Amino acid sequence: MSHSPQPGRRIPDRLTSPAARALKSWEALLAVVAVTIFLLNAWASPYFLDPWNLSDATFNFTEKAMIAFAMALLIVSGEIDLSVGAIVALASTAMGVAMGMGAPTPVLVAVGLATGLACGAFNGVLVARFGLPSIVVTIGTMSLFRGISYIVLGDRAFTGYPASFAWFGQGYVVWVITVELVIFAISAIVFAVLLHRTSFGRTVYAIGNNATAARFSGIRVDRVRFILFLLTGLMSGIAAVCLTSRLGSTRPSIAAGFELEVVTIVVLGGVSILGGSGTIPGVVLAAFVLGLVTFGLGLLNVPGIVMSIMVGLLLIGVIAVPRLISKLRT
Amino acid sequence: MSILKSREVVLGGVIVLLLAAIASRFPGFVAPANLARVFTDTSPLILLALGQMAVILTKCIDLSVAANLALCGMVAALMDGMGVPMPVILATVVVMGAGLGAINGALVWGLGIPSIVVTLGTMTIYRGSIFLLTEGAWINAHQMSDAFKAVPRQVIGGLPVMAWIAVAAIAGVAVLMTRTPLGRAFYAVGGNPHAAVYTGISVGRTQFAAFVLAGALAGLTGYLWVARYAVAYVDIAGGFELDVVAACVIGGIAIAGGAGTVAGAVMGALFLGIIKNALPVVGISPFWQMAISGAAILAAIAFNARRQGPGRIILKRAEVRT
Amino acid sequence: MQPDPASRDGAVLSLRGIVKTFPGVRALDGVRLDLFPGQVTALIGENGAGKSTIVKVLTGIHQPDEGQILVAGQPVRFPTAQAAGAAGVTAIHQETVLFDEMTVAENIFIGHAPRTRWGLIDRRAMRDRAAEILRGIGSDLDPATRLRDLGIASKHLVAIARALSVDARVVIMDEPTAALSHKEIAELYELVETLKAQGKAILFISHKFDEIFRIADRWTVFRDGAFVGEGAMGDVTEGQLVQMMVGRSVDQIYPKRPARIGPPVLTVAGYCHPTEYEDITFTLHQGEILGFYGLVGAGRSEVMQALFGISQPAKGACRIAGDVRVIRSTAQAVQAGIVYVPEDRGRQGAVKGLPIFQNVTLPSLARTSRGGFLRLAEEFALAREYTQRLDLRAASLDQDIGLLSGGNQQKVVIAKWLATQPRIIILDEPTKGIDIGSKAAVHDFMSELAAQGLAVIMVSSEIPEVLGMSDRIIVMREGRIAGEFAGAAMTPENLIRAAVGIERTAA
Amino acid sequence: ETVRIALVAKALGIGFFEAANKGAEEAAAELGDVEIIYTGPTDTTAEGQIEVINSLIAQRVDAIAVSANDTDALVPTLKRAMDRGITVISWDSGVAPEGRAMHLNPSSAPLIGNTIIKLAADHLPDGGQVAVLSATTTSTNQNIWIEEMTKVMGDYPGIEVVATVYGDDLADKSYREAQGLMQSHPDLKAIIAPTSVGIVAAAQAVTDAGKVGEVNVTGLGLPSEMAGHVKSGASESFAIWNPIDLGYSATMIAHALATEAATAEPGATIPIGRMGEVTLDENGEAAMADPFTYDAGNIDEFSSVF
Ligand SMILES: Nc1ncnc2c1ncn2[C@@H]1O[C@H](COP(=O)(O)OP(=O)(O)OP(=O)(O)O)[C@@H](O)[C@H]1O
Ligand SMILES: Nc1ncnc2c1ncn2[C@@H]1O[C@H](COP(=O)(O)OP(=O)(O)OP(=O)(O)O)[C@@H](O)[C@H]1O
Ligand SMILES: [Mg+2]
Ligand SMILES: [Mg+2]
Repeated sequence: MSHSPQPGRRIPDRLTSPAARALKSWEALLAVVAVTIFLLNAWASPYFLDPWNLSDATFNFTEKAMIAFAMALLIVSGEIDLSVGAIVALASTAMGVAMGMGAPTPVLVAVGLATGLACGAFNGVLVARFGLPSIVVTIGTMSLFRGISYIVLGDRAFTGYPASFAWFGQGYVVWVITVELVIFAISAIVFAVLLHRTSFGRTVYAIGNNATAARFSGIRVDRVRFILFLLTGLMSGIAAVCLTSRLGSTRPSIAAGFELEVVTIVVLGGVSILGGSGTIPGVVLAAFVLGLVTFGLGLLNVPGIVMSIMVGLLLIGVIAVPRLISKLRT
Repeated sequence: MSILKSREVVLGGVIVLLLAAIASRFPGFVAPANLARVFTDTSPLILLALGQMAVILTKCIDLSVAANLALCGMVAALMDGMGVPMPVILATVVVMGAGLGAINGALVWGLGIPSIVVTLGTMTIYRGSIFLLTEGAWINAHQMSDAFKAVPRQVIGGLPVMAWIAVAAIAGVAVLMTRTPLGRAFYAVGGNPHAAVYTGISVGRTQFAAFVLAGALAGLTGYLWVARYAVAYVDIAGGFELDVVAACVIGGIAIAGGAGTVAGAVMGALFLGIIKNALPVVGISPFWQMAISGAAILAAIAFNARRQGPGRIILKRAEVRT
Repeated sequence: MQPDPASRDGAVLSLRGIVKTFPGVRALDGVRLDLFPGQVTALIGENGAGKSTIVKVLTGIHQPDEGQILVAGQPVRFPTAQAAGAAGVTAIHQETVLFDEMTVAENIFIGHAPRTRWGLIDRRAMRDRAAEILRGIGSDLDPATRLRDLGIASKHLVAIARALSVDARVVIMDEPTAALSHKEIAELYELVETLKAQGKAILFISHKFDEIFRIADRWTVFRDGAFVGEGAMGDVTEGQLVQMMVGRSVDQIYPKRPARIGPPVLTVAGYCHPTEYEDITFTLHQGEILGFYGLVGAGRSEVMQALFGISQPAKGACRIAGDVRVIRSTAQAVQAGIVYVPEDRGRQGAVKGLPIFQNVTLPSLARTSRGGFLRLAEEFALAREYTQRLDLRAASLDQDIGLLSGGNQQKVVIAKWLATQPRIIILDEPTKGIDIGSKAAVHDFMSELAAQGLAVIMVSSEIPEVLGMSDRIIVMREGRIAGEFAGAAMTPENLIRAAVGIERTAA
Repeated sequence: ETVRIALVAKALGIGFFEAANKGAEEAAAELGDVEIIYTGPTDTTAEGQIEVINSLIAQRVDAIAVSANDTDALVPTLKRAMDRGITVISWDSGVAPEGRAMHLNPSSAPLIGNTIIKLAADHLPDGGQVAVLSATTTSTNQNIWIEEMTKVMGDYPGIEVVATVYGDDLADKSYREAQGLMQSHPDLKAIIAPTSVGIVAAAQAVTDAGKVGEVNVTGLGLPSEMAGHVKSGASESFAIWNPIDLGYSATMIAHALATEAATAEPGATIPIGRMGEVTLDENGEAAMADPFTYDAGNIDEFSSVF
């Protein structure tokens, strides 16, 4: 356009380089925390630095972390899904029913994933289509989904999954690398690429920061939200396959309290609970930090509830300390 | 006004219908004595819902109320074991509950950490503290003094003291919400935090006050709970925080803050209380209970969303019609 | 610049050497300001000059980093909004800051409600006094109405009533007429006169020179957060003020260039909506700027948002370049080549929290990405191209858009839409709250777009702007088209008569 | 070398398991050179127990004796423990056979099933309605006992079980369920709660409903927790085995198996110190002793012990 009266001054792209920014980031802080805890553990327990033990320790977080990746996207977009634990229970129950009808392993897996997707779609329709607030919708579906499991199962349990089904939760790919760890790693990469390298991911950030303006920018906000709920349902379905395979049985109380642990991982990973910011590498690191803390304390036979105090303190501390410091500085 | 009023009226209607349906299968359920029992049984939920309502009004959420309740209840039981007199115990639980609420409030106010994160953390910390206090041991009925167990059960005018405390709290919170500057500040801060600053209301301090109120009510309820069920251990009222939030949601307290009434919160709690109490009575398998309350929550929010009136109207013709 | 005198004689309120910095911005750089009883002081400056910031300092919302506030010569501090209120400073802020869920009366009195003997809020006294204040400003709003049931203009009246509900010595009005209709603006001017007569000191912030010259007694100009000058209104011309504001002279404000009007690109036929508008029918041509005039609340935004797929009409059809389509979502609108620069920049335009370049590329992601994967270099290139054309002022393209001043945010929003290379661009109050320099840039750009063959719809509530920029003007009133004017029929009288209705004579 | 035996409770803090721990320590002292690691999750979930067991495997303890929260869910983890050379037994609440070397029942299930119904029937000479207040729907042993009880109902004509409800081993839920039972069955004569949490809550509910003397609460409970209710008359009598003995026996067996002093196979006999010996049946299960009944006559003697 030739006419512009002044060419306008040139605005630089960036003032701080991405590398400098990364160094000061939350992820860097988490990485330091993770390494510190790793060293502390190695120092405190002679059993810690054993590959098999470390491998066993990953079971403490792999399933929750798989869900946490999808949840991270959901929370970045300004929504939340508190029904994930219940979705796991319902998906597991559905697999149990399918097994009762003699379904082979591939069908079982398909049923688990399909149930997860269906639950995600149900949440997604209520939130995206009918515009209901996700926190209350999923508090409702959390009771509904698990309630259905209770109706189906009552005081019974499904057991006797086929031997080949055990592979997902108990199998090893090579040496100490478990199948679950591989699924965890693949989903970490997929979700990191999805959030940070695709235009879909960009729209997730835009929606999280200002959903109205995103809609006014030609983004199909409701569709993105729906997809995010679907993804969360799908990941819950995958987690259900892993957990059911690992436990070898289904009870309606399976995965109780998962939702809060998943949210804890996501928040510790630096995702703003208010939406709009956060990264997948942060979530991966947070999963490791939590896994290391619980495993390290477990080796010292610290009761679980004392660990959860530590996790609570860690959650508040890691978020509060930087704020406190910057507050004291001013 | 009319829209909001009718929301409570409709919820009241639903509760009456529910009672009628139960009565058709089991008339004894609506006998005054039994209704009084249901109300008493729902009192802890009502007390916590009143506090949670204040918190939700200010755009926050308190997931730590049940843990706060359990910790204060345990402390009350321990104090009773040491022979501390009842008035001191009562004062302590209220102050301690308020103090625990104040910790939440201070983190939200002072450091601006979102309430869901703060209370997710303090929820595990408070509950874990009970374990640290007792190493997980239970305190059972036989270890509690009779005076300690008697207070909530004492019947005055047909209702136990526990129920009267709930009635008093409903009245107190209702006056607080509608007739005091603090009560209006709860609504203002949740309705438009930005505007609240411009009107000289401190958002953080108001949220702090809401957490303190919720904490104090939780502390008091902690004592009542422990004394009524005559047992104290780490896990009491586990997961109760979600029932409390559900009661608020069913009662039409807007989760985004700024809207909702005391009547709504109380009826939301009663709705859940009636369902919980009625299921075993009418002979529906207890396994259905969870699914039913989930469906009720979904129905309630769908209903509340539908009740939102039309926004602005430009056409004169349309204005006349509505 | 003369050294700051301690406090001017007779000033009720003086500011001296006020500095306020935000991360990355020095919003106020040692400014001064004096307000005198019974006088209206106009505060003038470009977008981002720091006008609203000084209001926030005066009302206890921001604390200055340096400098003094003097009330009647005595230094004071306003740690909270309440403290400022107690010292007799009250303000109508730029954004309406009220509570939708509360009643009109509660909104007026929140924070200082009358109490009963028991210390409880006296609701009856509150209602009565609210009604009284509202009557005083010529409004018959019912104090018991819930605020969310009111239109934007009525809300603004409530904000004004709120400012008057405290016994203030200093009344600040930050662009009070931006959201008001013609009639209400006239009433506001009367109110300002009354307040003046009561001996109150008034600080009046506006970008509209006609009203500044009409009601102000004194002027103060800021530029880039610094004090430039002050004086009596009678001693200055519009040109001088503009010169001081922008640091250069701006000669032509409406640079409308003749453009070749081509074939119709958009035909809207019989759009109806149950509550918002009815029977909207018009045609838009290539290369044309079609003005939409009306009083605020006439429903123009609703119609435009229906065209953009935000909402759907109950009846009616539109034809874009020959194809009949129903636009069901904004994504479809963008695909069809229709874009919309919204009126409410903060809520609908800028995605605060995302950097400038990401705001610009948001609707063009399909173009800057490959196979769904982002390409940052392309994004920066696109963003740079369009922001430079609009003469954006920013530290870097990676800066959060939320840190920009209103006018610069608007430029980013416009850049975002231009980057999609649309066929039809709808600009809803594109220069609302924009300073005169940026305004010229926006107008210039509009004309250039039309010259290039774009079809432009411009919604505006400013008569000089619609008259100066449009080839044709449609006037809306209460959800209907009240008239269409072209050529010689485009006169202020005709527009106003159509906008307010035939039964009224022009205001 | 010290033999490290992990005693895994259903959850920490439950009086019953704390008492079992006392017994385990007693056995350790008797054996010498044994270290007891008493641990467990903080709530009664299978997932919590799995995490605990994982960390025990990592510490390479010599034996794990677990009272399971879930018969089946622990199996894969316990199998892995056995693969790594750890002796695994279950006690009190069992795991499926493939997940352990043997299971020590506190008593035999048929005996317990018979005892709990007999406790109710003894005080109902004319018969009447009784109801069961159980723990969680997934509790292995409660389910088996109730099943066994159902089998022998024919021996108690006139006694009718009108409902089975679940208090989830939560005091408040059990309390509410007990209230509900009395509401929906006004002629209820007894509540059988084969769980130490449920029996206390039910006794409290009966007391609060003013139905002491009308509704008798019985089942399995701890003397220390039930003393007050026996005295008030809310509970005529109840039964339990001695948890101290149970912990003691479990430790003795775990030690014997870990040191290969004995092998777990059907028909094998394993000595358990002062408790004598147990014999494994074809399912690899053994019963320790008969349940013991407590009433007003002997409650004071035991309420200070456990
Ligand atoms: N809260 C804030 N954080 C960071 N920067 C801010 C904040 N508020 C204002 N600024 C910056 O301070 C400068 C002055 O802004 P201010 O709102 O006072 O301008 P203004 O003169 O009122 O402009 P307008 O005419 O557009 O309303 C701008 O550069 C703006 O970006
Ligand atoms: N009562 C209200 N509640 C919520 N938003 C409102 C309300 N009134 C107006 N708005 C919004 O404020 C903005 C300005 O509204 P306005 O009164 O100008 O109506 P409008 O439809 O934009 O009419 P016009 O564009 O003809 O002035 C619009 O975006 C509108 O959606
Ligand atoms: Mg401004
Ligand atoms: Mg408009």
